[in-house]
Amino acid sequence: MSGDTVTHTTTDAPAPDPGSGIMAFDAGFLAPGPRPRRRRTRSLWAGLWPKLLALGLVLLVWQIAVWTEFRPSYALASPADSFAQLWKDAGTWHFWHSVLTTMRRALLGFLLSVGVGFVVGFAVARVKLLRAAVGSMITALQTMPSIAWFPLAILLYKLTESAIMFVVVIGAAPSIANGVIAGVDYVPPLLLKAGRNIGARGFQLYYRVIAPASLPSIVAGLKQGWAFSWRSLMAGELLVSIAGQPSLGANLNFAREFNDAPGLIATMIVILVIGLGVDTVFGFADRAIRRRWGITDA
Amino acid sequence: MSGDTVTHTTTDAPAPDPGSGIMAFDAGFLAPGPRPRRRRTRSLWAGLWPKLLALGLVLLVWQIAVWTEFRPSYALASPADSFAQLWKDAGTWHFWHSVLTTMRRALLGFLLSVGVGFVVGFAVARVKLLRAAVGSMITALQTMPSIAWFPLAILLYKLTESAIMFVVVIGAAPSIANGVIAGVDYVPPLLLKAGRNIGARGFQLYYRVIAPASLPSIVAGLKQGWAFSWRSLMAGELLVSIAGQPSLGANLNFAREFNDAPGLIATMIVILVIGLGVDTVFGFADRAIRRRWGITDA
Amino acid sequence: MISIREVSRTFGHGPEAVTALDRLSLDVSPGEFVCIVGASGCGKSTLLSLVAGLDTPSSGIIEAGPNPALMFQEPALFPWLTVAGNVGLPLKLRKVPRPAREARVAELLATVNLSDFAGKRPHELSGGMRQRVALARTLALDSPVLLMDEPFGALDAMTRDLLHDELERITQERGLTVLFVTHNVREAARLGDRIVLLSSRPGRLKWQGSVDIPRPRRIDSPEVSALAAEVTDRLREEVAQHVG
Amino acid sequence: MISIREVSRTFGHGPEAVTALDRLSLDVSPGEFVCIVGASGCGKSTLLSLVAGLDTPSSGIIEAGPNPALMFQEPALFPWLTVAGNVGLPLKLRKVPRPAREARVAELLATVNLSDFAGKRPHELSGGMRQRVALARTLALDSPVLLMDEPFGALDAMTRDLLHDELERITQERGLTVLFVTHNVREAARLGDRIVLLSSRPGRLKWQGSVDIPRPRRIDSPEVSALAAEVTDRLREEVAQHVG
Amino acid sequence: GSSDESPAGKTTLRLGYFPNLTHASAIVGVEKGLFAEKLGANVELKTSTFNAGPAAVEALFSDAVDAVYIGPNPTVNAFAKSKGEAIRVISGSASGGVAFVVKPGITDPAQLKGKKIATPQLGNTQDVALRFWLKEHGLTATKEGGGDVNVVPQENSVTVDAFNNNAIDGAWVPEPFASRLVAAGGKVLVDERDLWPDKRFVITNLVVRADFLKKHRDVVKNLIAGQVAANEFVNAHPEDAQKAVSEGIGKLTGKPLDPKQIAAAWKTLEFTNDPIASSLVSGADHATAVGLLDKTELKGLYDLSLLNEVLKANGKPSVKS
Ligand SMILES: Nc1ncnc2c1ncn2[C@@H]1O[C@H](COP(=O)(O)OP(=O)(O)OP(=O)(O)O)[C@@H](O)[C@H]1O
Ligand SMILES: Nc1ncnc2c1ncn2[C@@H]1O[C@H](COP(=O)(O)OP(=O)(O)OP(=O)(O)O)[C@@H](O)[C@H]1O
Ligand SMILES: [Mg+2]
Ligand SMILES: [Mg+2]
Repeated sequence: MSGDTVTHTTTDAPAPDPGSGIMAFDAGFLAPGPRPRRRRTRSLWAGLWPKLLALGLVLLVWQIAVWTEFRPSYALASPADSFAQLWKDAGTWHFWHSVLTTMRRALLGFLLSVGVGFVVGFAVARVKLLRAAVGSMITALQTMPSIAWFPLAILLYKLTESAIMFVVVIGAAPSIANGVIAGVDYVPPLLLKAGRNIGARGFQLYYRVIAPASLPSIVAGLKQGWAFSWRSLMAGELLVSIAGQPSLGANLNFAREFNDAPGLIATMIVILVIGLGVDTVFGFADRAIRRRWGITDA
Repeated sequence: MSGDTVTHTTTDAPAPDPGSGIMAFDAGFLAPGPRPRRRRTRSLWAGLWPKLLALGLVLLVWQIAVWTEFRPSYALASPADSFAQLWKDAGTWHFWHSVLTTMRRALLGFLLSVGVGFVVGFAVARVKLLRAAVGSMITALQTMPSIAWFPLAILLYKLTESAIMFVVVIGAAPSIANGVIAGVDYVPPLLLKAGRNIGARGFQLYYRVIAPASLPSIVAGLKQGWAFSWRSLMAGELLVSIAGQPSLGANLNFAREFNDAPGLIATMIVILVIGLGVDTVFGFADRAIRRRWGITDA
Repeated sequence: MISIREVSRTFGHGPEAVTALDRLSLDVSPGEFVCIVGASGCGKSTLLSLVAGLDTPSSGIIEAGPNPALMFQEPALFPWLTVAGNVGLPLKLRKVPRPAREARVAELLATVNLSDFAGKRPHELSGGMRQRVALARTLALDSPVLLMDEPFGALDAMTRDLLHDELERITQERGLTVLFVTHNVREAARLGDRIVLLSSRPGRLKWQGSVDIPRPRRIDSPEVSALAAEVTDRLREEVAQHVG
Repeated sequence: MISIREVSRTFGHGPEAVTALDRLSLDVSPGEFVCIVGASGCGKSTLLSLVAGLDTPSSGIIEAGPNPALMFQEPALFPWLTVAGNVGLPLKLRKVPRPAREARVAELLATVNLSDFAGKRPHELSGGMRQRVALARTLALDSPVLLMDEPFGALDAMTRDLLHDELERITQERGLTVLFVTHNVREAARLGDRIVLLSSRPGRLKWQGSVDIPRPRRIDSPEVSALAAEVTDRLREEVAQHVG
Repeated sequence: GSSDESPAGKTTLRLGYFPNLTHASAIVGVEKGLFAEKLGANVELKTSTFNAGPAAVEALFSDAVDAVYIGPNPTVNAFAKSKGEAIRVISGSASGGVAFVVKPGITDPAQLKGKKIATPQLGNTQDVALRFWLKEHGLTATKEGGGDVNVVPQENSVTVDAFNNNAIDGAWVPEPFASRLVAAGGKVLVDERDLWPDKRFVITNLVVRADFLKKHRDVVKNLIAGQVAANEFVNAHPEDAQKAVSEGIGKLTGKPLDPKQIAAAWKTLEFTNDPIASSLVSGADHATAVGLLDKTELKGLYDLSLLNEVLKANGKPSVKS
């Protein structure tokens, strides 16, 4: 038989490693085999080392830029300085207080945005009149920069947490609503018909058929919504510094105001780490959906 | 026959009006009938009046707030003042120059972001190693506020247009990449298998099968990416005011710096109108896809 | 129970338009089992969709009982639910209490011989298994009117024979009205009280005849074979006019 | 041409695991037409997927010619392409120049009797039409090995007979090697050089026999009927062990 | 608003300021409890910090604060935008603290031709001062950034980055940015004090909402007393004051300010209760002259009667508007 003949040989077990939920369009994806449990730690490591490598590369490029001194040290902070700063910060109450305050606001703001986004999204997707009236407004609102809302926020809520929440919600809810609308719009008509035929009407049709069917798109919208809410929050925290409530947004701005390069980078690292953490949560949700729907067998 | 018996009666033509691409989960959606051409203008009007109504309502609430004088006029600009300001602005060269400069930057920045986002998105979705290394970094990067990148932008590009573009691309590309990744991840495995079997390999598999199959999610990602790029641009335009180049971002900031409430609202209206225009373009793309895929028969 | 009067359905406009059904009239009396046969693309699925109220005719009037249960040509299962979840959903929507629901689901899954697969998801099933889950889900609706679109198309002969018996038992017991689309003329002769033959595009009523073979019938009985041969001849005649 | 040696395929792990194929061995010589019959869920689709290289066996060795063409049990058409686009895609991927491609697509669409629907999209077709488009797309691959999973399951008897003739002509002309899954035992007897019967879960080779009826055959010829009856008996025996 | 009497008969005074060197009076007054002391037990002091003038003015307009320390620019804006209704300047706070810092090679105005010079914001006091100074030295500069010298208005922190990266050649900025540019290798070409009579010009003043002033003159008077006391402390104990400022900013931002930087900038600042009305008015006139501001009527902006009462009680010379 010639060389380009397809030959599939496998002995027990060592099927292609699905690599902790990572999908690839090679035989490994299309033909997953059994994955023994005892490989857990090995696959954890398999998922970790590329991240560490990427991190190492970034640090290396950065350090080289510092070594070559193509910019003076006050213009370009070194990794050592930045991490020293981070380490120092991490020892202060102020730092943890900032992180907690901001995380609390982020979660609350995100939840509010999700609530508003879902209601608006489903309402617009469902009610013809609303869609015609405000459908195209949603993307337009999304493009409005946070600072444009500051006067209105202060007008409505004075210098309170609510003003910050207002900025966050108005920044993130449209994005989530858009995810919901996109999801609802792309529900396969066959599933809709099937749902209607088996007796799902009105709210039930939404709850039992349309919502689960649009879950992938909704999760994607939530992810984008998180990014919007976080960025709006960073802006909103500049709006009001409530007495005794330090925050990451304020820290970021102060570091910038003071041209404190190591401090700025230290805060950026904190933001990145939180972002990575949140992405992990979304990653789990995403993979759970994919596994249940049989889109990956990992 | 009892009252709750299903009866479907129709004489020629007057099938439920699909209402200019608007979907609803009533019989109108599931059972579209023929739509005569001569109804074009009527359906245009049907799509327009709810928008005008919504606009009218917003204006009414605003005007009532002004009439009740719950805040003095310098804190809460009246619609009349704001539109007068807009009208005055619209007569100036400065205004149109700003709009053109910003639109040019927005388009260029968006195109760059799309390029970067697509390359990164497909690369991460395809290459296991890259996904493990930088996959979760994308959402984390998305949450980084634009101002955090200013020092780096200046370091790399001084005070040039490129610095603005850098801020825009780093703000929008992750969002587009996420849309691409979500799309690729949810390509139905059956279509993938079919593509492979009919001889699509490597790039061809991407170009002929995966990309079109993930188009809906990609368009959703582009929409979110546009919002991100626009907001990043508004921030980036504060970074650099290039000689003789007024811009909307600078105008917005200027209005705020001078607590010029009517000016601020006028600029917001311009941003909203541009946003509406862009949404219309995305709406066309979206509806074209839906129609071709048979997700709506409108 | 089902009354179809001068019903037409055209897809698209202008020169591209396809007329799937053309002034079709048909009545099905309560408890009757009507089998529809016809060439591929003649409008059978369109007709069932219209009767189920999921599509609106371009012209004409359709009356059907409340909530006719439609078994689609494709399985149309919900990928996010398990087999048991899919079968149980119509019951859940009717607010059947949990113990009763679980008992009913178990019974239905036993009927379609899939008890072992209650916890699996649709993507883990074979084509024929999915079709059987869809059958169970349709039966779970407990509707007096059953509309079935090639319900046994993906099944092997044996499983099909068993399900023929089951279906016959259920329809007889509950006096269900059935509109049954099939490509298998023997199947039509085995199950139907009446066989309706549709013409090729546009779908018109070409011929119909009642099946006078006494029940219980067997699919390989000489009477069924003879009737099937007769209907096949008529069908062949019809299709021959269009193809080739 | 196709060699399957001691192939097993198990889905899932632990107590939930389902063994679809269990140490199955089968050889198909070049130009041979082998029909596979077996109960629903016995592992036929899994086998074709393995032979096509879209899945990897848990154990065992499979060898097949280069790029076997697989016609899936579902149509698996690309919704964003028209009928002509779907059929033409394999040609495009092989870089067949445009005029040749268009001619070939037209010819294939004529073969499956869908010339009028070249410009339609999959969602505008009936179930049987989609299946025929899938058939045309598979034939467009021009592979020496054809793997077909119930290719005519959604077609009426007449259209099916016509396509039987077409398929026989094509395979004979080009000396194709075919692995053909069907539930219709008559169809197997009409088309196959050999019939292979798989046992129910886990799929094992239960019985095989060559078909010695001279070609051209007719599906309603007494020889075909007799052989079909014989295979049906064996199948019935097999299924009876599992069901009821 | 919360400025109304609460059931207990307590008035709340909401005071805003920036965590910034030029707001040293406010920071010291808060840190050392001087405001609280002067306001007495019947008034509750609530403080908020802003990071720039516009937000502070938004808060004033929206009845979210009652009094704020702000620079001359937002002061004029707030007054003009509200057609003289919203605010009154009731006291000065600080003067000086602005410098024109350039790259070391530049020693003469003529060398500025073709150079890029940053200012904090188009039309603000520093921007106007630069343009006016350039005009006096025979150099042109257009609003759009053209002319002999390219004036680029941008955020101060961006200016420092841009200076570090040689993207600009100098900047006319307030403290602490001027010091920071010097630390980055810049050289002071002009100390703005040298351009003004008595080397004094306003950089921070205390502003109150007009209706709050009308309703609670006594409270405002006590606030002014606190401000006077704060400045007295600042001038009497510069070391202590600098420490208090460093700590006060540290509390708000998480990072105490570098004492050396404070000390360097401190020298260029003067803390005075005189709002130096003349400098504000002539600043506005200059702005009109270089075509950056419509003629604004500033009559009624100052209400210094309470300040003078306080000063008199303390045996200090009075100020005039
Ligand atoms: N949504 C649609 N848009 C356009 N044309 C359609 C649509 N649905 C069906 N058709 C057309 O209507 C005709 C009848 O389709 P239908 O699905 O009812 O056929 P069928 O009798 O069920 O065929 P089969 O036996 O192949 O399933 C076909 O020609 C098809 O192309
Ligand atoms: N992806 C999968 N995950 C888990 N189990 C699977 C998967 N694919 C198939 N199976 C199981 O393997 C068995 C064989 O499936 P297969 O699709 O090969 O059957 P088949 O012979 O084609 O049946 P049919 O005639 O109904 O199409 C079934 O029991 C099915 O549940
Ligand atoms: Mg059909
Ligand atoms: Mg199968």
